[in-house]
Amino acid sequence: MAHIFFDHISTTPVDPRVIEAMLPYFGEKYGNPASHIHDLGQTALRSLDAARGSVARMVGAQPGEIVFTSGATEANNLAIKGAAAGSKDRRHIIVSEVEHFSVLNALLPLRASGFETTVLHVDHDGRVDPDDVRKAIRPDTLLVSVMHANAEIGTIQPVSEIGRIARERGVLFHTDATASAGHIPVDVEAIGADLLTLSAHNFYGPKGIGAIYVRKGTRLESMLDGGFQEGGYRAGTENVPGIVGMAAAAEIAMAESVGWADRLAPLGRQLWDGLEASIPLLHFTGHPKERLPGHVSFWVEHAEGESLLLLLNMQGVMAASGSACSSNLRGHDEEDLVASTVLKAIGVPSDICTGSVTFSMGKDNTGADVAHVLSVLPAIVSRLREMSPTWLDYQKQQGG
Amino acid sequence: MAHIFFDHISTTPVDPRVIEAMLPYFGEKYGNPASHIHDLGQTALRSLDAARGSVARMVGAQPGEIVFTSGATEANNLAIKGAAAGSKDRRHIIVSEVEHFSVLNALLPLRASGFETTVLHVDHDGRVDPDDVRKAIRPDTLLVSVMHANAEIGTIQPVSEIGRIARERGVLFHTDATASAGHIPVDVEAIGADLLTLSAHNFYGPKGIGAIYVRKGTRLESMLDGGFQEGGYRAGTENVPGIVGMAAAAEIAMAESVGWADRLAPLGRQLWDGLEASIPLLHFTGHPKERLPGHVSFWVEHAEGESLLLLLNMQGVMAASGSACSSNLRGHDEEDLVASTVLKAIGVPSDICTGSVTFSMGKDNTGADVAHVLSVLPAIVSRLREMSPTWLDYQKQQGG
Amino acid sequence: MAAGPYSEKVMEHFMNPRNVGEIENADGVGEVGNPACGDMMRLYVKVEAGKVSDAKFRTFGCGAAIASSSMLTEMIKGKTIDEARAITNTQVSDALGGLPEVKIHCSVMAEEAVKAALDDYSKKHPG
Amino acid sequence: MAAGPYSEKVMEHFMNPRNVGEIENADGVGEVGNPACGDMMRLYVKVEAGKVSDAKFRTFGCGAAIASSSMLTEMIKGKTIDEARAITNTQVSDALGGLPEVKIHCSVMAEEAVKAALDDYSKKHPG
Ligand SMILES: Cc1ncc(COP(=O)(O)O)c(C=O)c1O
Ligand SMILES: Cc1ncc(COP(=O)(O)O)c(C=O)c1O
Repeated sequence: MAHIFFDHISTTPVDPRVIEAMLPYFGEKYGNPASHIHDLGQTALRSLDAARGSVARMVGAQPGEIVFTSGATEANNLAIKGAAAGSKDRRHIIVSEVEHFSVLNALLPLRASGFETTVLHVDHDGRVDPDDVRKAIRPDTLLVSVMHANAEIGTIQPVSEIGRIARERGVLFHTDATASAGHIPVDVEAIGADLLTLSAHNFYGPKGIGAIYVRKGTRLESMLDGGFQEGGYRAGTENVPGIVGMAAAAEIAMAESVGWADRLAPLGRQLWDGLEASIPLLHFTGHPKERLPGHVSFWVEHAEGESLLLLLNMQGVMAASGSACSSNLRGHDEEDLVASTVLKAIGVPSDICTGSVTFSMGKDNTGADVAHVLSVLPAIVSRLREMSPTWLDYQKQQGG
Repeated sequence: MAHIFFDHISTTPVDPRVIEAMLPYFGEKYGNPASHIHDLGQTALRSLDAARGSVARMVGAQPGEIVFTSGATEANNLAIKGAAAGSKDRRHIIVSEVEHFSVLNALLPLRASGFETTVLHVDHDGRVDPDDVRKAIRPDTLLVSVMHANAEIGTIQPVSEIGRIARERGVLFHTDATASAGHIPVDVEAIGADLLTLSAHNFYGPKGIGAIYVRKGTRLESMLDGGFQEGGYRAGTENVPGIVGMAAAAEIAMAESVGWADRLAPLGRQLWDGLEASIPLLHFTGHPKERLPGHVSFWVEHAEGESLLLLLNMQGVMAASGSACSSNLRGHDEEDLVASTVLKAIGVPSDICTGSVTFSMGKDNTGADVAHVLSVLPAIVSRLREMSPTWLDYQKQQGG
Repeated sequence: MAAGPYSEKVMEHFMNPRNVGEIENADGVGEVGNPACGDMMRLYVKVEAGKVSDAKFRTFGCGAAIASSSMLTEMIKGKTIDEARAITNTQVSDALGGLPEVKIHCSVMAEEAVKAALDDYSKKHPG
Repeated sequence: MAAGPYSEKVMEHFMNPRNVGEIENADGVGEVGNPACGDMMRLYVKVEAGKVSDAKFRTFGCGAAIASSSMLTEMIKGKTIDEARAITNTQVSDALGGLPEVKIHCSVMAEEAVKAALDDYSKKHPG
């Protein structure tokens, strides 16, 4: 059977070169960098320094500005809560409505403790209007957080414009580059970011490791208190193999990601065109041009998203959906099934938005994968529609 | 040259069987458990469930009571801050003065927000008197946190007694089992713990992964907000390879750790006796009996700790020190050199406590390692003493 | 078979649903659910001699919704009206080898669909 | 050589410290530091014809303290009193190929030890 992974936005396979780089750090070079008085600790510490350099270079930062975390969720929480805890008087935060839950939900405890938040709307393509940021900034605004790229709909935000506005107004700018870093250029100077979130498992590195860029001089309180690690921003024994792996992934991305993007962008276009030609009542989501390469997202009328994914999986195609029904099969009750806030934000009608699909290609996908998906999806959609009472009604209506 | 790792308390090598268990989860079974709608995600989810079962079994808990974290520091922070955030009226916390910084420093923001804390003294052997816990409990006490075993001096605390007292008084009991789990029996029922901290890299598992046991029904607020992972206690894509590795390490420990302890306890005794016989003015720290197997800690007069470690390292022996000078060579100024709070707590005179050493053996150490250490350390101590003006004065004084 | 999030039985019914379609001039039709909630089921029944002689469905929904619909039609065929009415969501979900907690509502939808279809039958065939 | 936390030069002086010991009837002795602070240095100097003709030390302390002491004795030997007094901690640490930030105070201790020893010399040899 085919085995086509079109869900790179949820995670990516670790590159074999990354695995090779990490391996010695488990059983041989297993020292704790804090024990740098002896050889094993010293080796670990030096690897840590080197890795910090690689990750810094990936985003145009200084090594001392990179703080390793357990992943993007921690980095986003640290950016928001850490900046808030470090703030004296400014108690207003601006975010977009399409941020990841690790940004949106990090605001909840802050609101409870008196912070005010402005949640910016996005347009039909999922983009924030930089002018809205300008208008939302108040004298007491501490931070603007707008993501670089959205995982679900692929839209890239005008982060440089937003960064410039924040800078002009003396407001911190955080951008969540989880979905973009390693795939499209991410540069903290070009973006004008003071805080920037990175996640290794989203660019062929391991899970359980991420980083936050903290511009020198930015006030940020630690969330994890304890030992002396990570310049005081983040206590805890460093995940040395993970950090080494993240650095290896960063090096690979720096060398190769332009090539990946050059190949994936036309593949994405091919998939887009093929879907458009073969499936009626299909609606693409996200910005048509300003989007992640190889990322194609859409919803179809009269076919439910989870069913689409299950049938695709039976054909060896693994993809994601923003549909409610597939969101959290491990929850405890129906309330845990939350429809995508992103789809609502871009105005997909809620009574039919359940048929959403996100295809996200990775560096190892090929034109044959696209062809396979195009060969199976129309039949899958038809099959589900044939089963659906709403399709029947629609056709009768069309028939006159 | 010899290569003798006597610093297992700082970290341990990952067992080859653990590495083997983890490996497939990087490049092959790389799915995100949240994407459990397709095969790769489903495989990841099932592995996660199985791993949770193993870790739960290791400490006598139910799988649903295990929350994976990025390590012990996060688990300790979550225990303290999460319980505090979940508390309505109770705003008093009791800890011991020999807790790890990730417990002690987690109290700092709580104190700033109005919590009161009692820091219990320990006796000369580093033990908390359970009666002191009883006396310290107030009607508004929320939580008692006393570690299971201390890394620096090896002392095992009377946690079962403390747990019983906390239970009787309706107070939560947290114990940090970072240094003990996988080495001596840890059972949440026997201890009477409501919250218990675990760290994989301390028992031959990987760095970057730990867990907290949360007794069913315990009120604990999440620190990392975001997605639906870990029953709402801890958001963020799960570190699947790390979790699988931690589970493999737990399985190995369940099967073998009694054997390790049986072998290490007499090796530790051998080291202890040898040191006592060969080095004058050497003082052991920690409880002579109630201590981690294979853990020997001491301080010597007239020889500084960092120098001892450097010279040991030149002889292929890697160990740790609670000495100020070796605590944080990466700090920015002298103030970052903090002498061990533990040594102060047990009454080691501060003007000479700098010569402390912690030898912590692991499952792969042998009698030959002990013999080597005993063959090199006396000469190292003499060499440093010969260089020390204080030793000169001491000898003159003795000479009359 | 691929490792799905559902039991093998659910996947089997989802992949090969029984009795999909519609019954011309059905004796009763029941429609429950709402696409806005992610699923909607329309159940057609034929009643002969007080028994459900045929049943067909169309469902918009997730794997559990389609499998529950399929299983339900199998379960009610040949049953008396009272027996069919008495079918509970738990029986449907048990027959499917269990459903994830968050998907119990799909079996509830199936239970409600029978009742709706039989109510419709009663209304059309009073007495 | 093993990868230590220090430069090779520091480790070389730590492992093979020059001029350890004491000078009987030294012309000047300086003692600085305090074991409570982790390090203490005692420097002995012999002065002949206005120059430091010999220097020896004993130090209790970390690797950087011992290496700084050793390097210092090498640096002052043969220097005039004024030249020796003018030696700064930075010169000591530079000669060692640099010290970690938190260990700069060890080179300061060395600088202070010379001054103390030469002060002692001046006191004993007034005029
Ligand atoms: C008792 C104890 N608790 C917690 C920790 C913190 O562990 P980590 O740095 O792996 O987060 C340590 C580390 O040495 C420890 O000894
Ligand atoms: C844009 C964005 N930010 C943050 C996250 C959270 O990442 P993690 O779950 O790896 O912590 C995700 C995950 O999908 C994401 O898409």
